[in-house]
Amino acid sequence: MKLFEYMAKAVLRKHGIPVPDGFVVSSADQIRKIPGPVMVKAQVLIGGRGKAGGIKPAETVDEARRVAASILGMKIRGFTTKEVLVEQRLDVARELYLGITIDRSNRSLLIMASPDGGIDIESVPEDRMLMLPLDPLMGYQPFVGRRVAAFLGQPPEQSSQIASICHRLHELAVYEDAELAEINPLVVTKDGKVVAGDAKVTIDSDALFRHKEYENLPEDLTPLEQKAKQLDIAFVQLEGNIGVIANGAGLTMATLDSINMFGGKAGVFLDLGGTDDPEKVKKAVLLMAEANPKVILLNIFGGITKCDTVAKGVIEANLEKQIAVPFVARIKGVNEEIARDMLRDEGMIPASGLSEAAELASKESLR
Amino acid sequence: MKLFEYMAKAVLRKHGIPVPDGFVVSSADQIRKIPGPVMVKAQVLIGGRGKAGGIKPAETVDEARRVAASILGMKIRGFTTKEVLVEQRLDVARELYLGITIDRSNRSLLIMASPDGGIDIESVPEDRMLMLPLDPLMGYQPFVGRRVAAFLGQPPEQSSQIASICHRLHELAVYEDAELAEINPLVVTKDGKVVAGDAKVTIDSDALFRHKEYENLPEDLTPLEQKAKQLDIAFVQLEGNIGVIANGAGLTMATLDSINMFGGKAGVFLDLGGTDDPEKVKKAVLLMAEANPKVILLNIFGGITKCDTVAKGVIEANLEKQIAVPFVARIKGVNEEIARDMLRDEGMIPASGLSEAAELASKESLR
Amino acid sequence: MAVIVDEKNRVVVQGITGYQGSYHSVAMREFGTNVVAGTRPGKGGIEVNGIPVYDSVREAVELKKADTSCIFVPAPGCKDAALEAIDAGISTIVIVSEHVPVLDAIQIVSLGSSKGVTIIGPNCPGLASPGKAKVGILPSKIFLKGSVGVVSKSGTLTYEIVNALTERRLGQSTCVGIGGDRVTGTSFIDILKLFEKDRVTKRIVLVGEIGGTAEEEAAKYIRKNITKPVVAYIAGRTAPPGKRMGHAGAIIARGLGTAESKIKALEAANVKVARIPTDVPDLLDRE
Amino acid sequence: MAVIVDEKNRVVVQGITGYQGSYHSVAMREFGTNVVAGTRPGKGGIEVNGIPVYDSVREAVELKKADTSCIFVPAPGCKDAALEAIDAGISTIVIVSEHVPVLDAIQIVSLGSSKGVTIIGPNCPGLASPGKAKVGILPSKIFLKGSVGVVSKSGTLTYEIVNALTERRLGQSTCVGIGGDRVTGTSFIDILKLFEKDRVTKRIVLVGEIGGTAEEEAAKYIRKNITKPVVAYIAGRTAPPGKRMGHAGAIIARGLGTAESKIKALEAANVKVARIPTDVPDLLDRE
Repeated sequence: MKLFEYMAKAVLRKHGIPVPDGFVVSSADQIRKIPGPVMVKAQVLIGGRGKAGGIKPAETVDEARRVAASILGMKIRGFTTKEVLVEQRLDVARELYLGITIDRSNRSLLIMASPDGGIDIESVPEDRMLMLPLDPLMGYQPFVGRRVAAFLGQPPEQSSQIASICHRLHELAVYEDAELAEINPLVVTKDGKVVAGDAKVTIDSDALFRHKEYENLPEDLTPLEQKAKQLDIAFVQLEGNIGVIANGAGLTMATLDSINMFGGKAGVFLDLGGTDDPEKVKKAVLLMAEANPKVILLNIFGGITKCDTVAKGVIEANLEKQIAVPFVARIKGVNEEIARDMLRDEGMIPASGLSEAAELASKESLR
Repeated sequence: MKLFEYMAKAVLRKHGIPVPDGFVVSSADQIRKIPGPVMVKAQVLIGGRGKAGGIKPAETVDEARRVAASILGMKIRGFTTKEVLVEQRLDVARELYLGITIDRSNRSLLIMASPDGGIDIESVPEDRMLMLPLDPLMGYQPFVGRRVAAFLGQPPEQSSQIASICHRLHELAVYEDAELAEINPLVVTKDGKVVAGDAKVTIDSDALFRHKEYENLPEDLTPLEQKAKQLDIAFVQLEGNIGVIANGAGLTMATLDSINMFGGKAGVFLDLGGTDDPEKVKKAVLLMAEANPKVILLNIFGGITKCDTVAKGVIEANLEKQIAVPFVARIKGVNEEIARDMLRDEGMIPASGLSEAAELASKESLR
Repeated sequence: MAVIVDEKNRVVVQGITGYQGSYHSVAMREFGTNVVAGTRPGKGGIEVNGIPVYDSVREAVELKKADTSCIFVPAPGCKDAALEAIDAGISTIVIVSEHVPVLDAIQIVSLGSSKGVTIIGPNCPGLASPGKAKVGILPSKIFLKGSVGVVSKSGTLTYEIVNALTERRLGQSTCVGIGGDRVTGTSFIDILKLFEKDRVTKRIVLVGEIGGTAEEEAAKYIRKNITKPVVAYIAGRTAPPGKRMGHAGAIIARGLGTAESKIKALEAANVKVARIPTDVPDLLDRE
Repeated sequence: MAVIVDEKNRVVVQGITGYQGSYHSVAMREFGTNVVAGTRPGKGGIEVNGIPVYDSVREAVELKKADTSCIFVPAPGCKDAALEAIDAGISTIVIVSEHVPVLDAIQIVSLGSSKGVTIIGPNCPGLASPGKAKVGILPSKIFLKGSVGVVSKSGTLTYEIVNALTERRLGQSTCVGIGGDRVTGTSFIDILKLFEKDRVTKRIVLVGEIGGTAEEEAAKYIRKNITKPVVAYIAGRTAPPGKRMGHAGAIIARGLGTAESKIKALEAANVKVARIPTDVPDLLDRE
């Protein structure tokens, strides 16, 4: 789960990484005094805030209040600004980049560093970006920090600050189960301090069981997304009008691909994970009904459970909340014939294969 | 460096291992109140305190004071009792053993556990002692604690306490650089608690650079031992009358072996480590002079330094503090002939080989 | 000798007393797998479906000569379970458990590889060699003995494709679900290497997904080292860009990771890429 | 091919700017060792005795193809230095540094062994093959080229014995000081194995000390696997019982670790054991 900038910076501070002084407010009048010239920064979980006008300077308390009032409530790429961070403005001499994340290919943590920090970090040429996978058995060792600092090419005094920040960033990733911890820019100030100008931290949601402190953090979820999250169902809103329910990420994506082949367009999709638990299917159907798609396509590949049992769950959901839109259902596995008959009797459109189901749903959606 | 019991228990407590309530005093009148029935335990860095009368029960404050007064100042196997630990008496149901130390052969930490804790732990038969080397790359994992607890065969409630203590004992060893951390007995009380009855903790003296907190702990050293320690010279007091100075543990022991072959007996010996630094040799000679041996035998195998330079250091020491006893000197390496002549001129007895030196020193010592 | 496991492997099921562990230990046995033991700390001494349960993997190894483990232990205990198996000398570990923290997966995988242990998963359906053995949760009914090797990141999508193959009488030699988590013990390349060597396997199906660069790396490997025909399907051509991708993801990926990039790389390696899963048997038939 | 190192090894000296590092890098070079680089973080770019100094081992590997390291870095930085060398792909590491914390040694040694890196030491004099190369601090003058392999836990005592051999014209093939610390990367057995295989080595001298059970383990190994004659000396017959030994030590040792136990084990393996160092050449002459 992504942390807001101010939370990410609190985590950095907890691990001894210098961040600017600052505080977060949800209304302009909460600003009482400021630590000199400040930046007022919209707290939204999306990039491009600066370009969207979500980051502005202020010199006085009054100005800070005015600026904060103008940013609070602002919509930035679909996200509403509910809080702003009021933060000491840094006297920037240089902007560097430092991050740590998961390296899938090397199956390890990966430290990334560049002397060219700032907004265009994604387009930095490869030779200006150090990508340093950490041997998991060795963990972080001082020589890693020395190497990173050498790559960033700062004078000795800043190099030792950088090596120390690098060490602490690794510690942060390990202790907080951060799958991403990124400092961009890592600012060298005119008086020679190295400070985190902005920070992105994403906590591995699979590790929340050992990080209760992150469990109830605010997330920018719609009511339906919230419900899906509680049911441990992946919920994604797309452009189309076919509501897709499937079990397993791969099968869900394959269902979208198949719909697309037949000219349909998926809207909301729900991925139950690899399960064919009838209760979970039922809840997903009820949830989907709330999302108001034009057609619903259910694609369940049965593993443990028998198809008729899964079909029974679907029918129960339909009883609980009459589903008025066409409902194409494909349930694969043991007793699939029985399931198909049950669904047909209920006025649903049974399909036996994935292609057939996709074709039927697409047709219905294009009517 | 060995910690006194009360310090060892403080370290255990710091890492979350239950220990009895208690306090340490250096005079009986410091005892103001006691937590119910207590044991009064001599704080000396040697085993066999109980048999020597250094551990006694007390029921009241008055009795505790009387007992403490009788133990304070007591000589136990050569060590004077300067402090006593006054500690809540445990209601013992069972005595177990749990320890962690270095496993030389496996090059790892080693957990040791036995259901037969108590004073005779060294004679527990092998099949009653679990010896569990920990894979250094894997570190401690919960399955280790389960295995230890299973071996100790206690009911589930105690087993989970034991597994947790095992975990914390490993943490202690790693965080404190303990080369030995031993709980004997690990007491199961009549009300089902698992508590450290006694504890031995030895901190790896090579790791003190990262444990400043242990640097100035009281150690039971004589003034000469203290001086040797400051010079980073190993000082050992033996029964004989030949004072041996050599460089390197192996060479020092070989020198003792050689002396023994020729009928001599080593007294104090000083091991300079693998160095032939003339300044260190000089200081060792001065130190040895203070120890009053009947004969001094110097055996230096030169690596970096030239023999005449080392000889010069010896002669300077002799000038500084006239050494009245026979001084057999063997310095091996470059320019050894020159060194020999220098030493002879100074009235010392030069030797060219180890055997010759040992023979000469032994003869002198037997006069 | 099948790929990775066959009927001679002696399997211990870690977490056998749970619903999944209990159900699948029977399903595996019925498939032909030699399930010799289960574990559940504190439950040693009982039996589950006639399979003896021990407190520790070590006992299963010492008393039942287990050499392979299938882990159903929930995520919080999964690292402990896997390291216990490695420590006990198990040589092949299939981790079915899902939602394993990625740093735990990194530790499991790196320790396993330093000890020469084969680790499949986490969050994987396991593997099956029809007529020999399966270790994991793949539905037994979908398989047909044959000569197609299937390797996949996915769970249910794998079943979908294997099922489609079976309906077309395209039997399978071995099907390996390597798991879709970001860090897994076994990669496409590891399995491709085994399929290339395996005398039973004649053709290969590779099922990938958008995200990461494993498919691109596999394509590069196929081009250089695989002589057997390969058909692929990449799920997610029409999926929205992944939500996980921040700056760091984009820096690492540098344009890789999309369906287009993967399909292009595979086609450059002479791999036929299906547009939808049901095309896979058609393409394979033409090879 | 000598044992472990010869004149072809390309040595980087870690901590070359210190007194020891500087002195011994020249001494090694004069002995015939191919010293290609030194390191000292922050001092990259300078030269020490004509040897280029880099900030990191990685640079020494990349620019000078170093494959062997000799570490003089003081104990607090020794673990970092050794792991840096392992990470940079160095395949043989000699750690001269003394007073390395035992937990650091454990980590260095276990990581090294998981990566197939040969680690000698810590707290060791290193090794020398007269006429070929030496890596470490053994005094060059004491050696004579020949066919006696020497392996020892000790530093100066090794010099004493090698010197005694040389005085009797008993030249050495290779002399390895494995270090006397409780945890070292290379054991007696590792070196005995190499001596047995080495065609130059005809006879072996083993120098042990009281404490630990390495000599007993070596004796067991010699009995089963070594065909070449072995002469041993165990220092400490008359030494007082070690101060380190508490209960735990006694439990582990179970009667082993004393001079008597070691001598008995070695004699049972048909090894002649000298009473004092100067007896070693005599016993060897009789073999």
